[in-house]
Amino acid sequence: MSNSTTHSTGPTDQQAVTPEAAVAAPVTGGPSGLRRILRMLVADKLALLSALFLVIVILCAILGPLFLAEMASDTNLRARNAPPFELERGFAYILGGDALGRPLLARIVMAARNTMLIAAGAVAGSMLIGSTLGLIAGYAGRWTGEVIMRLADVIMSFPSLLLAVIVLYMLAPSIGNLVLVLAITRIPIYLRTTRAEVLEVRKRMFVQAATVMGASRRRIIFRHILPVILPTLLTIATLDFAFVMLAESALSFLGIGIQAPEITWGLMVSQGRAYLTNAWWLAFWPGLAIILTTMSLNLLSSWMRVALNPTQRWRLEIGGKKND
Amino acid sequence: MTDHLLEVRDLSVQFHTAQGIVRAVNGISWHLDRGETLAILGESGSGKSVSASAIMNLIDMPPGEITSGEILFEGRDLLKASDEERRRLNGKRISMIFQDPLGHLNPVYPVGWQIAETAMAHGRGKAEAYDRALALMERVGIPDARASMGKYPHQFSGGQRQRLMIAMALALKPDILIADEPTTALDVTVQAEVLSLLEELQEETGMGLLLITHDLGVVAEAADRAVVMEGGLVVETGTPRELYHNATHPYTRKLLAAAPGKGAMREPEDGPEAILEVRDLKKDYGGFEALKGVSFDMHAGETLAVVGESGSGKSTIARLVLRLEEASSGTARWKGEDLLTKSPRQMGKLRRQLQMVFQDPTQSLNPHMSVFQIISEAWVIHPDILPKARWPERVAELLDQVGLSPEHAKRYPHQFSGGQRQRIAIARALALEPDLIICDEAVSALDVSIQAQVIDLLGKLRDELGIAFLFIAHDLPVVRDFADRVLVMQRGEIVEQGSVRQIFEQPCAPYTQRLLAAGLDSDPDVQADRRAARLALAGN
Amino acid sequence: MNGMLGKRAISSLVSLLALIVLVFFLSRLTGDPAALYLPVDASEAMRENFREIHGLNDPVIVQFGRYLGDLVQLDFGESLRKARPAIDVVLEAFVWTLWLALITMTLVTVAAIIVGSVAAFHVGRPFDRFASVLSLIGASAPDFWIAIIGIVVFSVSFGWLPTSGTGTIWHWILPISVLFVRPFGLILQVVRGSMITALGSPYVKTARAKGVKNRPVIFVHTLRNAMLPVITVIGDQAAALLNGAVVVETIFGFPGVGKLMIDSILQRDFNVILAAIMVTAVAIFIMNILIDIAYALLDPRIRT
Amino acid sequence: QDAGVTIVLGEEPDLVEPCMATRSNIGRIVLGNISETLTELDVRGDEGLKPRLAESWEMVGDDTWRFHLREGVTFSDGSAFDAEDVKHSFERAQSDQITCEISRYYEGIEITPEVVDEHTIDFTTDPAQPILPLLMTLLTIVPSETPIEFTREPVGTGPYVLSDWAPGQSITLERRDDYWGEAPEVASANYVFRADPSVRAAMIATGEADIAPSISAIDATTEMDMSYPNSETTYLRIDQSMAPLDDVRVREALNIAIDREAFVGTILAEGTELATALNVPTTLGWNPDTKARPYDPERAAALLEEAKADGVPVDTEILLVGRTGNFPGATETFEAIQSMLSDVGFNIRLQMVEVAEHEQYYSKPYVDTQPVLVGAQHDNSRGDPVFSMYFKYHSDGRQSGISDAHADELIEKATAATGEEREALWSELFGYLHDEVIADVLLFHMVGHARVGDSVDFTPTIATNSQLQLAEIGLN
Ligand SMILES: Nc1ncnc2c1ncn2[C@@H]1O[C@H](COP(=O)(O)OP(=O)(O)OP(=O)(O)O)[C@@H](O)[C@H]1O
Ligand SMILES: Nc1ncnc2c1ncn2[C@@H]1O[C@H](COP(=O)(O)OP(=O)(O)OP(=O)(O)O)[C@@H](O)[C@H]1O
Ligand SMILES: [Mg+2]
Ligand SMILES: [Mg+2]
Repeated sequence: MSNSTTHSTGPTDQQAVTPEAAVAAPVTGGPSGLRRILRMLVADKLALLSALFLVIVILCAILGPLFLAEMASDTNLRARNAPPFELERGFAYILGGDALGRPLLARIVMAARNTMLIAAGAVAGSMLIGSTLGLIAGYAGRWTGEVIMRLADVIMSFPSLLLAVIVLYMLAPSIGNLVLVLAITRIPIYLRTTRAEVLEVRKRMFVQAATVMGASRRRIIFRHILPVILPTLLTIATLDFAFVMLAESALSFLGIGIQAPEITWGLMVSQGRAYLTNAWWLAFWPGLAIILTTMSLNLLSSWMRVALNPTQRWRLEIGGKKND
Repeated sequence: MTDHLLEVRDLSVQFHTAQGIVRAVNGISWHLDRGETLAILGESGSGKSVSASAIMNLIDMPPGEITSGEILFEGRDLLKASDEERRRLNGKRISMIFQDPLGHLNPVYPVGWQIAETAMAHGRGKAEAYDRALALMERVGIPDARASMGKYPHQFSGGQRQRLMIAMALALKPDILIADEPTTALDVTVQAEVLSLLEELQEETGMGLLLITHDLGVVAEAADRAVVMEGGLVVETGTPRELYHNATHPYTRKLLAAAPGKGAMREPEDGPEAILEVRDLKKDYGGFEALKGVSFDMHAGETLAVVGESGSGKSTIARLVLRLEEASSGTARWKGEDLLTKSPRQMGKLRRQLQMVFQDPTQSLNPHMSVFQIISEAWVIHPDILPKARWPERVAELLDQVGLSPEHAKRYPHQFSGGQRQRIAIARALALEPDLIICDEAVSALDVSIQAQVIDLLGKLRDELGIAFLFIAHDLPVVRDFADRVLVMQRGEIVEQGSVRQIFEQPCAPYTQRLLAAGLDSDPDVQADRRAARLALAGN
Repeated sequence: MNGMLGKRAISSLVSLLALIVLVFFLSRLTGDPAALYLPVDASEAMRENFREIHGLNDPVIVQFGRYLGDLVQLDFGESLRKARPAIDVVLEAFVWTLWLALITMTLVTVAAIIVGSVAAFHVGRPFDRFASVLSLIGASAPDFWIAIIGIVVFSVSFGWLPTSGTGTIWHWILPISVLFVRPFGLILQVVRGSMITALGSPYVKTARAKGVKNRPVIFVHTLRNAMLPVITVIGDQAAALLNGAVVVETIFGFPGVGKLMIDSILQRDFNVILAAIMVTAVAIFIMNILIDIAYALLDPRIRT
Repeated sequence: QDAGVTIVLGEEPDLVEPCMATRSNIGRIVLGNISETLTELDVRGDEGLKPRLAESWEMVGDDTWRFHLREGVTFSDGSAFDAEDVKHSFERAQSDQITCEISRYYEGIEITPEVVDEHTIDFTTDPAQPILPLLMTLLTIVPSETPIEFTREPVGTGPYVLSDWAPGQSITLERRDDYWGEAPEVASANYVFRADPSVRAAMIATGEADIAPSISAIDATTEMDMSYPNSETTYLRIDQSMAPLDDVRVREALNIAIDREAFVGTILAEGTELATALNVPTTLGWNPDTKARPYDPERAAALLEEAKADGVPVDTEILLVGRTGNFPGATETFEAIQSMLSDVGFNIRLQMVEVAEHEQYYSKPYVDTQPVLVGAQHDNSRGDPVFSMYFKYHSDGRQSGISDAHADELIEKATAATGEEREALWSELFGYLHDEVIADVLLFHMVGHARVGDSVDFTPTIATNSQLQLAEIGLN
């Protein structure tokens, strides 16, 4: 309350002249564009931290392989399963060494690229295809909708592992093919979520209003329906990030996914599995990287959900003033 | 002093927005006594609904903030009471009828349950609550009340929803009823019934009624005292009679002067051929015939008013013609082509010529879009209308024309008052420069001064650009001022149609006669006489 | 409604057929089961004999015709490896999976909805933050971590629960707890998000104006409006469980369909793969029909 | 009841079919418990081949072996054991209506069983089969009534009978009262299946199970844990038909570029031995004169240089194929090998694959687009190299990387020989392959780890990989 001007000033001259403007006239000017987004980000400390973390991850993904490739693949059996937090082997070993004595920190940084490529590729791919199909199924005619939904049923009951075996057996295990497999298996969730929401949202009055204005289907779908559904899709997508990374790990474990000497966090987790009870750090750090990434994405998507929603945005805009 | 039932002292409310702080209410004070009706009149957006919400503890805080004041209920300051205490008062001791019924009814529950819930929330048995709900629905004139209890909000007409809200608020016979524009969507006959229902309740229980309205006739008919608000301030108080005859504040005077129904009636010119010919239009909702074969013509540049009973199918006509729903049978020829058989693609091309202002403005505005985006969407869809560089200018112009200010362009729909939203919807329809605008209760939420301004604007557009209006309204004085011809509807049928003069001066159908007789006059004296006569009639 | 169900059943049958065709032909592109079934030092003659016995030498299309022919007589073929009718093997396992899925999803649904709704109501407050972060950790942690840590802590250290296996009710606790974590996190997040939006709706104000208590405002008025995406995600997670909870089954020695499916796929035991897919597909189809019915029940506006 | 043990295995057998007992998960349950064989290889002492259902055997004629069967033996279904049963068991295993795995050991030999009398049976072979009694350690005997299809209710002469099989959950064996031999101490055995080695270990720790025959070396840290040679040999099979692997210097370089000692006690368990042959030292003819080549990266690099100077394309990319989960630490092992080989100048690409794909590289026809090293394991605990040599080193062997006339000849001769001659021939072959041909990159003889609970007394042996006789378990 501290910063509000006192109420006792009563009506000003201006208000008397143009009463309408008086109520509406902003007392302070609002910033716009990027500044405003940043300010909203700063208003949510957790989201800010998340964003910073993700920036670091992305930097690792871009730069890691350039600088650390050597270090991350140099075996050194003397540092085998070196415990974490010991600095005598150098900073790279701060998180410990793996079963071949390679510094875990370097490997995690190194693995960020593959991991992000796979996870982002699979999640973005499935979300894009899934929600597009869902929009079509929800908005198009009965027949198209029915066909798409049954297709979703088929994908949903097609075991992802079988798909992986088929694709990776016939097309060799590469990152691209892995992304393909993971993306296909995740399509139904986006498809079904989108369609269900479209069925409801398309009945809303503002959609009808847009129809009356002559808006094309595409416009109605993307401008009016999608923004309502997007937050939910984003929530699912961010959690799917974790799912995809772990699914990839499971495939590696079964011998069908990405395999050494390539590295991903998932692969590191699956390799560390055998050592869980003796050298926990082998699986722990890459697992933690997965958790932190997912969590950051999710907190950021929570933030976005608020920032994108005009009726919620005040939570961020008045930020520090009053929070609950 | 403290024996006022409800007293508001020096109440101020403000909202934080991206553009800064909006002061919605600036230190208002008034009081309400037992059995009394206090009308709050005022400009659209002057803080009437916000102050009512403050009483009900319904302002979202933040972004809202009550910066000063007291709300004394039976001497206790509600602002200091705990949430639980206030919850216990809400619905039972203090009730509210919301301005925008569609949004305020829960879309996924049957209305019967929603009405009964008020009683159940305060510890009444289920059977009792449902009985009461049924009785109330009958009282507010919902047809086939028993069956309607199981229906959902979207299956009712605008006016019916409003009556459902009223029933919900009355369920527990509260001590205070806050009615925010309770009759905006009601035709005058139903409006009269509702007002007399409220009056009966007042007599029976001593209920204090806070009546927020812009309808001077309603004030004249029902209010004991009135408060006039402007720009978040109370500018004048007094009895309706005092205000009507000796208003001192310039705004009050402006308001009274703007009361409709006094101008000259328009004479329809014969000549231009029909642009819209509706023939034998029917609509069937699972056995219920909402439209039973409606036929009429519209000419270019003409205003055809549709008046009639609430629930008689007025909005349905609009929805069918615009293909928001499919007609059961019939034709609607637009410039010779049947709209009802067009493919969505063909229809898309025609849409630019036919626009609509929806009855529920709130729901028809996309909550994710700013006002600027909402209005300029027309030009995004039809890029040939206006080059992008001119959009800001034109948005500002349109906002100005409907009585809003250009700064509003940055705000989002939920940050506006009911009347303001309605004006945004009007501005959006105008942005397209269509040939026909269907206005479904398009000015019903506006105070008379703004209403006059908007009607003026529409009239000018009609005269200059030859835009035709299908003007669905229940407000007879406005219809009288604005329309060329009038259709009168009842129970899905057109009972009478003719020129304004003919309808207003020589009504033939009994329903039309009743409708006209139930009309309210903004002069409290005139209204008092009519009322006396009516009571005398009832007494016999 | 009956008409709709009928139509849906037929179109689901078509999907099932498509699924069978797809799986049948695609899976046969993934290598020769004889090579996997027989030891590496088995001779070509033995392999040939194996293929002959199991009809793998015929053209694939002939094999498919024979399979369909048997299928209409409800004969799902024999498991290559187990020398038993494939459907018996699958049904045995599926019962376990079904129970596991049912119990887990019931618990998850109830818990996620309650916690998610309450978190949405207190958005930004400590409860919300706590619930979110905790559930997110759960949802993104590798499930074998949770499983192994569970065993180490509750079985080995405290000796409260059996490490693994089946038999008593205690044997179910660890597997269910491990399965619980991920869907709980996911559904909780979806509930929370959806509820935050719904709680801002005007009808919530109406309810409060009526004096409805917080609990029914959340769980009656708002929740139902927020349920559409939630139900979809519940369905997705349930489908994942019906397809088998591989890690849990592997670690806890739970005889469900997930491990069976993996083993059959890795060993190219085609008949078991097909039977397992059909059984789970039918379950998933039925579930999806129920979900679509639930949509209509929840939201009257979708009904038409 | 009280004398029951619970044994936790890594996977549930698909079948409990006696004629499939060479599969280790079946063998551990069936061999010596439900079903018995005519002869048995002593793995605890050094008695060599011991009688079991056959009391004695001898050669009658050049190509005929005669077995004298034990009398008074009954099957668990009550029927008496006689020569007809042996004949039927053999024919059943050979039948082309089912795919019995043990039949592969009789491949390429014409064997005709002939019942002499109730307790005597002759096996006539073409060509002569000097190790037929050894082969008889594999033939599980079933009653003559057993149909020629896979059974789920195995009947045998062993001390135990299968009493319950809850698919996916457990298999229970119950001690028989009418067993011909000494009654074992353990009254019943309950087999349960857990795929995760650490769970198996935990189950012993919590007392839920008594014996876990194979746990991970990483978990083998307590007093309950015992290591045993598990008869598996890890090696890299070289396909010598492709350059540069056709050059012996390159093959030698491969062998000395790997610091095998560095693996032992780190990635691989303590007790792992460096291999100089595909077979373990206890095998007949194993050659003590072959010595593991010492780690010498400089020399390896020099050899490569030398070969390069002679125009050998040593820079060609060589594909190293490993199988995930082949043994604990497989991936790490292959990664380390790759890195060691790269260090001396090889151009190695590592690819880890699953079983089905591995099989494509492992067996003929080989990939011919690129030189390939296939990492694999071979297991032969049967005491005679014949079970290995033809497949792995004969020109026609399905997994042979070499095509060498001398090796072919030695293999053929040794297979037909008996006694010391046989031993000498094998020995020569081992030496020839290792020292001259440098047929493959031999790595390790592996060890397995078992965890045994306090309540039982059991010591694992080299045979524990393929069988687990309950009679050898004592109770504390
Ligand atoms: N959430 C909000 N954020 C910002 N401004 C708001 C918000 N809610 C209302 N306002 C502003 O407060 C003022 C008062 O609104 P209120 O709804 O009380 O008007 P009203 O008098 O009821 O008008 P009407 O007759 O049109 O309904 C308006 O100018 C409106 O724009
Ligand atoms: N979706 C629906 N399902 C069933 N009945 C409906 C539906 N929509 C409208 N109705 C019914 O059709 C009738 C006509 O509705 P309509 O909205 O056209 O009334 P109206 O004339 O616009 O009334 P008002 O002035 O109250 O808005 C009403 O009785 C209403 O109950
Ligand atoms: Mg208002
Ligand atoms: Mg209407």
